[in-house]
Amino acid sequence: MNDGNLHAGIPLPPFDPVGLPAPAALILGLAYLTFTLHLVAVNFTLGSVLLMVWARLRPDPAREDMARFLGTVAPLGFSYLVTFGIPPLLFVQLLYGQFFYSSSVLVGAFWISVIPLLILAYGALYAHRLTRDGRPGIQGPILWAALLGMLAIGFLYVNNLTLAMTPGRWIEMYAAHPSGGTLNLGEPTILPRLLTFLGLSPAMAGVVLWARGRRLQGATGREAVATATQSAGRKAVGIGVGVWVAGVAAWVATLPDGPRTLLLGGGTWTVAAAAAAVLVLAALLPALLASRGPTPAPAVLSGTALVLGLASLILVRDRVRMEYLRDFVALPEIPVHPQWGMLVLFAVTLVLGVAFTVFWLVRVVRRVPDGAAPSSR
Amino acid sequence: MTAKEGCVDEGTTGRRGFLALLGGLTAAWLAAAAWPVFRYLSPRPPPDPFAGEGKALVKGIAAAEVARPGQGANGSYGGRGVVVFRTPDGQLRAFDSKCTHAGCNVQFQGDRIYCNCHGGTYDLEGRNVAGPPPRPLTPLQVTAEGESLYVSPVSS
Amino acid sequence: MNYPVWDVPVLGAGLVVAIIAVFHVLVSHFAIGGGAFLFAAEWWAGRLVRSGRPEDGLRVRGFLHRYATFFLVFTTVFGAMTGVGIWFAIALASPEGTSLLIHQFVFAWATEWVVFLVELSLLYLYYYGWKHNRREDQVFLAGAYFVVSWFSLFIINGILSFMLTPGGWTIENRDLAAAFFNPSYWPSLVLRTVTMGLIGGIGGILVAGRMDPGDPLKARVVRFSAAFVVPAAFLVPLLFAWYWSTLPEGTVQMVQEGVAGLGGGRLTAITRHLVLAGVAGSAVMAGVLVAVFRPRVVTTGAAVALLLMVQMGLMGAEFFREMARKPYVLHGTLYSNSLWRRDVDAGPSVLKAPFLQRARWHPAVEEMSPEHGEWVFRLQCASCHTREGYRDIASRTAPWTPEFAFQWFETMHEPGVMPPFQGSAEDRAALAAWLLNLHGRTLDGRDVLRAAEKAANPAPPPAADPLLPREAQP
Amino acid sequence: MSSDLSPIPPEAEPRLPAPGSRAGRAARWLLARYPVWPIVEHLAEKRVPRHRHSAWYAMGGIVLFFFSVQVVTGILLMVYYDPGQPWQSVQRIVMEIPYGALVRSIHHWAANLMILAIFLHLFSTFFLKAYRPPRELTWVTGLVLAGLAMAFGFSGYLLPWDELSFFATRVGISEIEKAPLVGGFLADLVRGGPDVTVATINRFYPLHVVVLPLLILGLIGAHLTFVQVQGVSEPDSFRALPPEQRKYHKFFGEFLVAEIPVWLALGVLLVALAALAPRALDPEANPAASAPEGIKPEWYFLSQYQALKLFPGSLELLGQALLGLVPLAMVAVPFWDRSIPADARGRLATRLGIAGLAGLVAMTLWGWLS
Repeated sequence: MNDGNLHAGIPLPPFDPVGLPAPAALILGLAYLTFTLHLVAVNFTLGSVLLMVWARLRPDPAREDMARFLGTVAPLGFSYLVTFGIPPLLFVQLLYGQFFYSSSVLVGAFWISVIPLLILAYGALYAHRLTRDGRPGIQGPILWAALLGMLAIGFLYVNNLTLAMTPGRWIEMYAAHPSGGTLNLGEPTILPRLLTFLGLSPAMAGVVLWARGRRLQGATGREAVATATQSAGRKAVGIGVGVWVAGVAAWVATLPDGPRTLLLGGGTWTVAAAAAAVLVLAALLPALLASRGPTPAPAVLSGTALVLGLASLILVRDRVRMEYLRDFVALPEIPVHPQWGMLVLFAVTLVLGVAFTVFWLVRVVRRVPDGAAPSSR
Repeated sequence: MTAKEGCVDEGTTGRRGFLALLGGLTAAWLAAAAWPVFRYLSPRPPPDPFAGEGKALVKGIAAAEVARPGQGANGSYGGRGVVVFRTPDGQLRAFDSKCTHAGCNVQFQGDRIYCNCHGGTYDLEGRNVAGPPPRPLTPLQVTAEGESLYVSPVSS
Repeated sequence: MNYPVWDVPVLGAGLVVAIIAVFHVLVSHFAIGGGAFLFAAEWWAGRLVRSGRPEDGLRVRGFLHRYATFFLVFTTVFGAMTGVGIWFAIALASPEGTSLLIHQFVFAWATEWVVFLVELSLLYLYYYGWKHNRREDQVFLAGAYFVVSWFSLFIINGILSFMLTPGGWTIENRDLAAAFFNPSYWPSLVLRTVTMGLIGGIGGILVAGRMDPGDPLKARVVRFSAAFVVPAAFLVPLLFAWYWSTLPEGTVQMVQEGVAGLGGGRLTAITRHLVLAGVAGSAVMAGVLVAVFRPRVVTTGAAVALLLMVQMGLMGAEFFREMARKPYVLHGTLYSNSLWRRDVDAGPSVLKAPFLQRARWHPAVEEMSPEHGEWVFRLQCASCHTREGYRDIASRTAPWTPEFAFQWFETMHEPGVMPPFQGSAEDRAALAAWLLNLHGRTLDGRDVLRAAEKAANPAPPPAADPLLPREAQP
Repeated sequence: MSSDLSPIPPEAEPRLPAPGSRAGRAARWLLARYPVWPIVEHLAEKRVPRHRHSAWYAMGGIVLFFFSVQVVTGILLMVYYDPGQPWQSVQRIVMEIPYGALVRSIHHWAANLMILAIFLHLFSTFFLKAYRPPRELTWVTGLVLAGLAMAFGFSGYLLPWDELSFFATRVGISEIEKAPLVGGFLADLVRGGPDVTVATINRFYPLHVVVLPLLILGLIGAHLTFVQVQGVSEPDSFRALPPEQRKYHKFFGEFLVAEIPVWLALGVLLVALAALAPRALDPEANPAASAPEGIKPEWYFLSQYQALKLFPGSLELLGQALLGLVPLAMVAVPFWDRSIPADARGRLATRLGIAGLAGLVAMTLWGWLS
């Protein structure tokens, strides 16, 4: 099954001789969890940048406060989105390396440019933060650099990973561009797919703003800012959800028959897809109904719905990927040489590390006064 | 720097010591970095004249020149000097002609081997019998093959 | 063999990896050594306060905050991103090798990821908590950051050193412990650790360079930073000797021959990079000495020069480590061009089989046409050689004749710096034709075969000994 | 007993190391024999202005650093180079002598970086207008030094006697040959015959290792003495500042010390370049063989080479004449643009300089790409 020669004309490499260090299902699970966290961070950071751009359009004290807050947390969001991006990429190379490495080389010249783009976007976010008091003049361009950089990276990812799922295109592409100076533009699902991943970003940043706005109500003398922040956050949630739902619909529509029937055929996966939509839409309810109040509860509720919705969509996406690749690989048939010891070591480190970090996070945050943006001075 | 400096300071001695330490370490590192230059300049060992078939052709002396007793001549082998002669009793002998005193090339003078630089004198066995030379000459095994002579190290 | 080769013009995929990696090595070592520096400086500031000099303590912390800001941006933006960059680049340059490393070490990497996650969070808690945290918390956070980040080295070092000295590991036994704690693991771990201290100190001098010459604190900070260089100055030579003793003898031989001779300047690259590391080391020492001797004149320019010396020294050392693996990407198992050693051991049946049938990543080409040759070059040579760029093939083949080239592919692996040629006589002929056409010829494989047959004795004329690149060619 | 020892000047006493210390005794011993205190004082006074463009003051020192590298590596190469069998001896250097390839590559790279540094030094001096009175002679000696450096490059390029160097030299000398009347004679004089042969090496070698070094050392001495006597020039923007805002580095002890790490870094850079891009030795020169493809002069001759291409056939003489005017014009600048602060002429000179620099870069790139 993992012998490339089975597929005449498709130079699919064989599976790695070392085999899998743990059952595929387990690895798939880890990939799934970390990828969900990754996407949450992506959406939050991208959303923050979008909202900062919006806040610059017609600046007023409230918007400047929002931009200042988002500008402080965006670099942190970015560094976590990268960090949480690592394990899913690691695990996908473990399971689907035959496909991923091949497609990466085919678009190599563009794929490697993800790195300079990362540095550009991340550096821009820090530059934006460190120059905001000194040189406000260059803030706009810097912000746009960050935004375009992030969008370009998202596009390149979707481009490469859709190519990984369509080995039929490989050989012609390589023969024409052995230096990887080409992209998988013939793929109709790319833009819709990008929307399913990024559409929620205004909403993700929105709920955070909204929660902050509600916290601010406590702080005296900042009621105006608090109100503006809350309504901005709630609007952003609405917009995000709208864009996302449209994106998912377009994605399902552009899928090839196999995967599409899987999602529309009325089976388990139809339910899962529907559940994703319902959860995300549910995030609107608190945003529409919640009354003013100092507790961040409704925002938290809305945010949870968003995360769960996104999570279920990723589950669906994983299944769709298997459908794409059903002729080429069946994960359960890959030889497994388990490294239980290492797995335990990993799990223990994870638990201890997270516990330690959270302990100190709480300890530090407790000292930060309400409503103050975390700052370095 | 010490006095006007508003900061705590282990005092000049501490700094001097630190400077000395750093200086020493730096010197060591720079010396190490000069190693390639040393290797570049250090000469290759000269080739062994007997390399190959274990004997070296004598240049500048034909067998005929030392055919009769009492005849002798200076020549060279593998870039070094050699003195070849035939003793009164007709034996063909050869010595590395470098005098053991100051490195002039010695000369065969019938009954003795003589060095014109400082009058070092050797007998026909190559033993240093008079004058400054501290050691005997280096003897060589000489063989005639047709018109040409060959020398090889004396097997001892 | 199973994956497409990323054919990068002029640079070559390997140099793309190197360009990212060389920079990453500096920053990642700084990310750990700087942690030690932060901790030590926090402790220093605390000691000043306790010893009744609170104002000095505050000024040290003022410097420390400048250091921390530089440290945070530099290490998270450039360090972390270039780290991901290496991963991207090696996956493009050697998919097969990357895949093997990941399948063998995935949980080591996952664990390192946890370590990195914690390290990152601690840094943010330290930096963003600057205003509100208690000082003793700051000291602890800095110390914890250093310890945790050092463990990321502890892990990645296992994988790095494994590629050069796999020790008891084989593709069959998959022995993780043997692979991780391989022969060169401990020496390179300690070697890198002391180097980190050095780089952390250089960072201190760099930040001090921005202080006003009049500021009396400047001299103190420069000397405090310079102290971080001392351990490395003492230990690096000893540790390198230890590391050296663990290297494969093929490598040792390559370095010794590289002192002169073999290639007269091209195959000696590995030795030259070793020299570079040494020269850079002594230059750094001299520079630091100057800084300590006249701390007030340490300008940003001078400090940056110091940093560049370190960068170039690291470049020499890392190039050395990479070249030490020649011709393997994973020593003894996988060649740099993704040829598996076991396929070589399998003998002619595999090695001399028609190449393009084994390597499926090519369009249909006419047998022995120049295109055939170009695809052989791309799939077999292009992972290390460019046409006319870094390690270019054009100049190396300038004096070649058809029969000689055809013959040479048989023996190119014997000096031990290149993998054996894969493929049939037709493949060799096609490649030879394509190479010679780079020099204005118009041959195809058949011409080469004919020439080879005509040459009664195909032994290479000394006039064009392939082991001597063109420097040496008469 | 009487003695001709000169007394230590009183103003010197406080500035000298303590009389007890070893340094103190040495200093007094020397001063008693060589009463140079005024000079010492003058040098100690020497200072370098601190402003946006201060970095350019380092260029001169950098050129000097590269030059000293050339002296050292040059001597090392002479140990094994043999003008009698040039190519073979260079091959021996890169093939047999330990680290020979390294030494040769460093000599090659330092030569190129030195010329580059000279260009930077020259243009920064020009745009900072440091050539204006009283520094005309510093400028002129600088120009001559630049010319000598080029001569070093040209004469040294032939010595390995490989294909490239042979044809490059042939082409280079043929330019001389085109000069009217004396051209042919001069060319033969330089070549030691009607064509480039080993006889040419026997002329270039002493030129490269004896004649030019003597000349350049003398001129460097003069150039530096001028700078030391007159001090570093200050750009108009700096002079315009009120005195309290004009900040200075001491030249010795501060500026120079701060430059040491830069030299060290450049030294390491040379080794790095030698490691990454060693100088290749091409096949031995064969006067009968066809010139190798894409042969070009060294980059620092490219602009002239390309410029001459613009004057085909009979016009070539004109081109040479025009090119010949360039150095003359450069020599003339300080005698024409004299006023401080800069007046109309000064601004014009700057514009011409920018044009010249642009032309130089453009021509070089064009020549390099074509």
